[in-house]
Amino acid sequence: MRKTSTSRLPSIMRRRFVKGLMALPAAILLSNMSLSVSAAEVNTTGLAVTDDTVTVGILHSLTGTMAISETGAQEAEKLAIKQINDMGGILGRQIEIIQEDGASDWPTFAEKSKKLLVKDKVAAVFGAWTSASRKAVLPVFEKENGLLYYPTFYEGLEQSKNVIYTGQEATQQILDGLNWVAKEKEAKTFYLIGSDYIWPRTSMKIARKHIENVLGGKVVGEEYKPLGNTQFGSVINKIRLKKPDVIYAAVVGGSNVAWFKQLKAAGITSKKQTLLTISVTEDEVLGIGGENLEGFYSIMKYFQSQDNENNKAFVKAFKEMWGEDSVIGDVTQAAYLGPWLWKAAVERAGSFDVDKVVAESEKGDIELTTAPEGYVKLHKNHHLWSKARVGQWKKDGQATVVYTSELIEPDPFPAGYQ
Amino acid sequence: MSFVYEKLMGGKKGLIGFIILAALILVIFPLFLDSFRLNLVGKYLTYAFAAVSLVLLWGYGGILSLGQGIFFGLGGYAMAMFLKLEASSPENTAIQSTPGIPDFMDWNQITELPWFWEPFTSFTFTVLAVLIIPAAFAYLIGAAMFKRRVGGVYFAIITQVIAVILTVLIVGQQGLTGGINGITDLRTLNGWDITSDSAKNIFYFVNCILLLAVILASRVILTSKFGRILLAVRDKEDRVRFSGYDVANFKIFVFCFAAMISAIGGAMFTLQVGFMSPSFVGIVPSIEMVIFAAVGGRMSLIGAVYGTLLINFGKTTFSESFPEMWLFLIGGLFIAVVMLFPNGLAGLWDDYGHHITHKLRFITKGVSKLIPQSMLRKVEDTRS
Amino acid sequence: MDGYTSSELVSIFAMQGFAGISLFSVLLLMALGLAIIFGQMGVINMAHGEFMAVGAYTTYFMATLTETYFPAFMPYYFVLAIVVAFFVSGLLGYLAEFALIRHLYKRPLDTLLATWGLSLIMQQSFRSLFGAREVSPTLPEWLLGSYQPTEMIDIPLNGMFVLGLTTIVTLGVYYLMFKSRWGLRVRATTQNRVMSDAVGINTKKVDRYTFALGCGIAGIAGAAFTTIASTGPTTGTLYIVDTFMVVVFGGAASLFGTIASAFSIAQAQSILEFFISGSMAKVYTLLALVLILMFKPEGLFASKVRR
Amino acid sequence: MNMLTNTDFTLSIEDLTVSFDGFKAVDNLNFYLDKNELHVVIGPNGAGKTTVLDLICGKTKATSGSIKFLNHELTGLSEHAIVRAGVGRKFQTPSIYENLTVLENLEVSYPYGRGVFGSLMFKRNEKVLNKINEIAKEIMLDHALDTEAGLLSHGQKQWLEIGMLLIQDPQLLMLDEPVAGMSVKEREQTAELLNKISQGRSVLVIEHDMEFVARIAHKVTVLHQGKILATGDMETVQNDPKVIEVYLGH
Repeated sequence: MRKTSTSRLPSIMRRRFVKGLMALPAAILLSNMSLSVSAAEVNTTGLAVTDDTVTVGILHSLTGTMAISETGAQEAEKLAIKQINDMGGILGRQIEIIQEDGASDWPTFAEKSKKLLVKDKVAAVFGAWTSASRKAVLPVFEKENGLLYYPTFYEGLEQSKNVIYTGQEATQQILDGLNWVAKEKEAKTFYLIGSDYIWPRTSMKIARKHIENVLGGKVVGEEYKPLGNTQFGSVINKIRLKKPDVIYAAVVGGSNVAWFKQLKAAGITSKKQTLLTISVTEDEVLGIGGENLEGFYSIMKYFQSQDNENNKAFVKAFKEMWGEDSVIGDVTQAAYLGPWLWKAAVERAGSFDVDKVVAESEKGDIELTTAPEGYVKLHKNHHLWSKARVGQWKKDGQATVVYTSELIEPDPFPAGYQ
Repeated sequence: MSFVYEKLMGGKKGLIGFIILAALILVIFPLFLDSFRLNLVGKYLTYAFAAVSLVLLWGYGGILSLGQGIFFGLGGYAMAMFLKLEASSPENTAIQSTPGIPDFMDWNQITELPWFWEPFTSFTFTVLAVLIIPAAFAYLIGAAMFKRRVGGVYFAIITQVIAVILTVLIVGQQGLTGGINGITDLRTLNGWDITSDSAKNIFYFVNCILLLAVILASRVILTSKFGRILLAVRDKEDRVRFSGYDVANFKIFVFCFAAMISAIGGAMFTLQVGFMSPSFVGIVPSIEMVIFAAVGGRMSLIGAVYGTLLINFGKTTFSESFPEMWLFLIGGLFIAVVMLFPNGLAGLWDDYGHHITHKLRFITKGVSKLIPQSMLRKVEDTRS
Repeated sequence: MDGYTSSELVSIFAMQGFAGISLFSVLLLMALGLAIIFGQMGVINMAHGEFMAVGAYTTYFMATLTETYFPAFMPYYFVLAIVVAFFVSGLLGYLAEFALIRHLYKRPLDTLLATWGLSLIMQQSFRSLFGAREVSPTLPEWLLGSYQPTEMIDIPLNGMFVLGLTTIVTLGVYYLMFKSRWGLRVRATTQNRVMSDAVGINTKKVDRYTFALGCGIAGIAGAAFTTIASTGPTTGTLYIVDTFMVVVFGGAASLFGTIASAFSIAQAQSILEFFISGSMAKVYTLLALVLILMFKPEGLFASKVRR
Repeated sequence: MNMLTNTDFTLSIEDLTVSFDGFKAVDNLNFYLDKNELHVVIGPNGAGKTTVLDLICGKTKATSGSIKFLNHELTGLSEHAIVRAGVGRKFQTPSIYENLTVLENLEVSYPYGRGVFGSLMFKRNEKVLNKINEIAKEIMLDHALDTEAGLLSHGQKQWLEIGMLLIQDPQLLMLDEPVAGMSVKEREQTAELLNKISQGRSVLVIEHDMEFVARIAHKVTVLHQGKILATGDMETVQNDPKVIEVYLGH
């Protein structure tokens, strides 16, 4: 299905940014890009490529519980595709989008990804968000030899020929942030809390090993709450009893809001307590409310407030397309990279064939100098070299970047952390 | 012969309905659908097992279970455990810290295969487990509830809570169960590649035949004295009790049987889709199964299959074209079925169907005379 | 628990006690509306969670409105929002009763299915109106933070507010259902519809207002809930099972039962959570409830009735 | 007190009490029923008549006391076990399966194939059909075997329910207001039916209609506030001053 706008704000507010949509800059056609290569040459495997179009799929949840998180990602993907099209497309072809709704339901993700690959023959798919949805579509992509650009920071322990991971794997995100807090806040004791599923558990496992083996600190508590849980009273009391230097949190979804509201209500604020989270981006802040987060820290690779030219242009374009009120979080930015990385690989391969595109990607030297987060490079192992950043939240829902690491090599199977 | 005719087929009307269904799923779908759509239909038909089980349980027995997902899930998980162990051979998992165990266990620092996984290395055990574990679990629940005369609304709510408990347990114990991701990446069955198109086609037909067999078995039960007692229990439980029947035993039996049917569906799901996840165990899928049965007609075994197909086709089509409309539509449909057509599709068929069959017979006769065979084949080509 | 001073332990004990009470007031507030609808009317309202969400969204809407047009009114809007939430949810409940429920009083299991359909429609309406993202109203300052009676004890203000609100609503329901003339009519109608008709009670009107009242209280619960968690289109489904458990466990028709049941479930869960992980605490609590219900199917406080 | 433990009474109820939240619906009741006796229990509303039947057939559990049927203790047995022991009970409002035919109603009540697997294997053979026909004739419904029970008249429904009990050939038959809602003619036919079926078994009837009681009763017991007020033949009871007081005083 094709969708031009998403309804994520009350309709009273929506009217305002329809105007923005109209004012989109006219298409800038770079004629030198339109090489006249016939479809048969750039596509030997029967993908949906014509002489002037190429079709890709976008597969995110538009409905269900995950729609909240996945909205930004699919908006960013559409923005990138629009910008690429305005520049003349890829190999002279305009990108057309078929969007499917994963409906926050893993089997539906599998079904829809199969439809995109088998029926629509899309050249690439940008999508999936949760680990579970990625795990569900992975066998389909491997079986049908598709190509998936997956935007979320995730637990690692995976490397598929058919997936390019544009978010950070766990060690990239976690280790530098922990080093920073140990050094900067002289933290020795940590309390780990997360939602109960694979990503928080794996992240906590890595964090614990790093804290105990590298930093010489101590984990004084580790706790997992069911997804959707909204009662944190008892955990907060446990934390109070253990008095950790740092609360290290990976709570997701609706629970996240409850967790921070209740922390604040229990009088645990940044004045008394250091809190470092790996699950809060600007998107989440919108629901949690800046006042409940003020002074706490997030580790991400991207923050909307990052001060560089790439990012300023990106934020401006995003707001023009999706409204002045929209916010951009880490995953949204990572999703934005997907189409660009694909474009780079396809142009170097001179073909849309998945095998050729993957082969180019695996050379390990595709770089994006225009990424909003700064410079990124695609590693042989299908992940991105990227920096880790620590941001401190302000009341207005934006973060101040207080620390930026060096470029970190992605390592989905980290030795010593398994 | 008359036994077969009356008991299995339910007389002339039942026979016709059964033959139409069999022809539809065994002949027409495979002829007219490409392998992607056929595999989708195969997936839907696994839900039909649960819908058929609800016809027995709810339509005839008056026992509304909002926990058929429990049994669908148990059957599916049993099969998934077997397939996962096969997929986790030491060679395939050499990259792990402990090779030879499923990947999610390795991620959760489990270094040894848990005891309850051990027997699932045997295919025979797995097939038995698919049938017996859900039935035994249903027996436990049923014995505890029906002997204490928990029924109606309370039973519905308690089964729902059990579904929640099981979901939280599966999600929470991810080292043992694969957590919210479920058990994924299942590839072979006794060395046979189940992801290939030929395997999927074979599973499709196995699935159809099992479904038809389940419908026949259910008919045998419903046409026996057991079936009449079941109806009697639904309408006047006290009277049955005062006719000297231990009502609880009848309810337990039908609950166990329904659990077993649902579990077959779950196992077939795992085989055809290649994974199993807790999202089939919880409240939402369980209630959806009730929708399937209700739309098909809660008193019609065959209607349940049509209800399942209709809703799922609708869901797929609508979510491709108007995802926003889908929930409005399904919600509205649900209300309409309850308020206006309590007997669902089967009821509509009974009211208006005879005219249609009559006309249809006339038309097909005419059409087959008019159109040469080659043209029929052409129609088929353009479809795929 | 060595290594902790006794005053630390005392304050943790106090705060843990309050955590339990706070959970209790939340559960009770959620369950009160359902206790009326399910307990008194016998209607299984699966859309109860969505009526709560209506209350929460109303509060969010009021907050946005106030913030934009009357910023000076921010400290006070919340109280008004609760009242509006009550009437909006109540009005929707009134309409739902008129359109759906009244046709199904004789088929309780079918009310379950029809209201499930209703809940799907309501969820999609939320999504169309407010978007898929979870929202949170900006709360007035006086609801944020904690009250510190001693150096070490923090009592959450929002928890105290919900507790107070729950007390008021519970007393209101008690008065309305058991002390007022109207409550008498409700109880008469639920016990013997035909007879009530015969003695001149307008049973249709009673049904409609009772259902509306239950939904209205759900709306209040939803409004109160915004102080604790966020609101999304599917928020309602998160709470529906817990809510039903409270009502069923308490013995459907008994207000005192509902209170006792909310209290025991809340305390059990909150204490268990202190000692074991969250997921398993939930499993054990629910399992215990199911087991107890098997031995006492009519719930904790159902009165023996001569049938 | 246990003097009468072994008797030749069909039913002996001793010291039976049941209380609902402190309210004693049946209070220390002693009651005996002879073989082949047709005994009618009368009493004002709320006297506890139906509760006594509920207690005998196991629907309500006694607080204390004993109920013996042919010297077997019934308290503590489940309903179906009591039925299988030979006690049949008709409810106040006709309780039949309205969606089944008369034949199926009788067949479901036929006392074989009562277990789960028995019922799955049950065959509708000659013997079963003969018995059904016999009973149907007795209850005057032999012309309506294939009629759906819901379509019967009120009186016929009452008879059908009696037939469903008769097919089990119980030693004790308990009927709760068998002629309520019947026409005069149906009452006469029912009285005849009761007289016929009381041969060879004991029958316990609850009834309000005094005229009807007078026609059928061998013995009458008056129940008031859970206690026995008087027992004896119709005439004795009618002239009992306590009974007159209860009936007229209200």
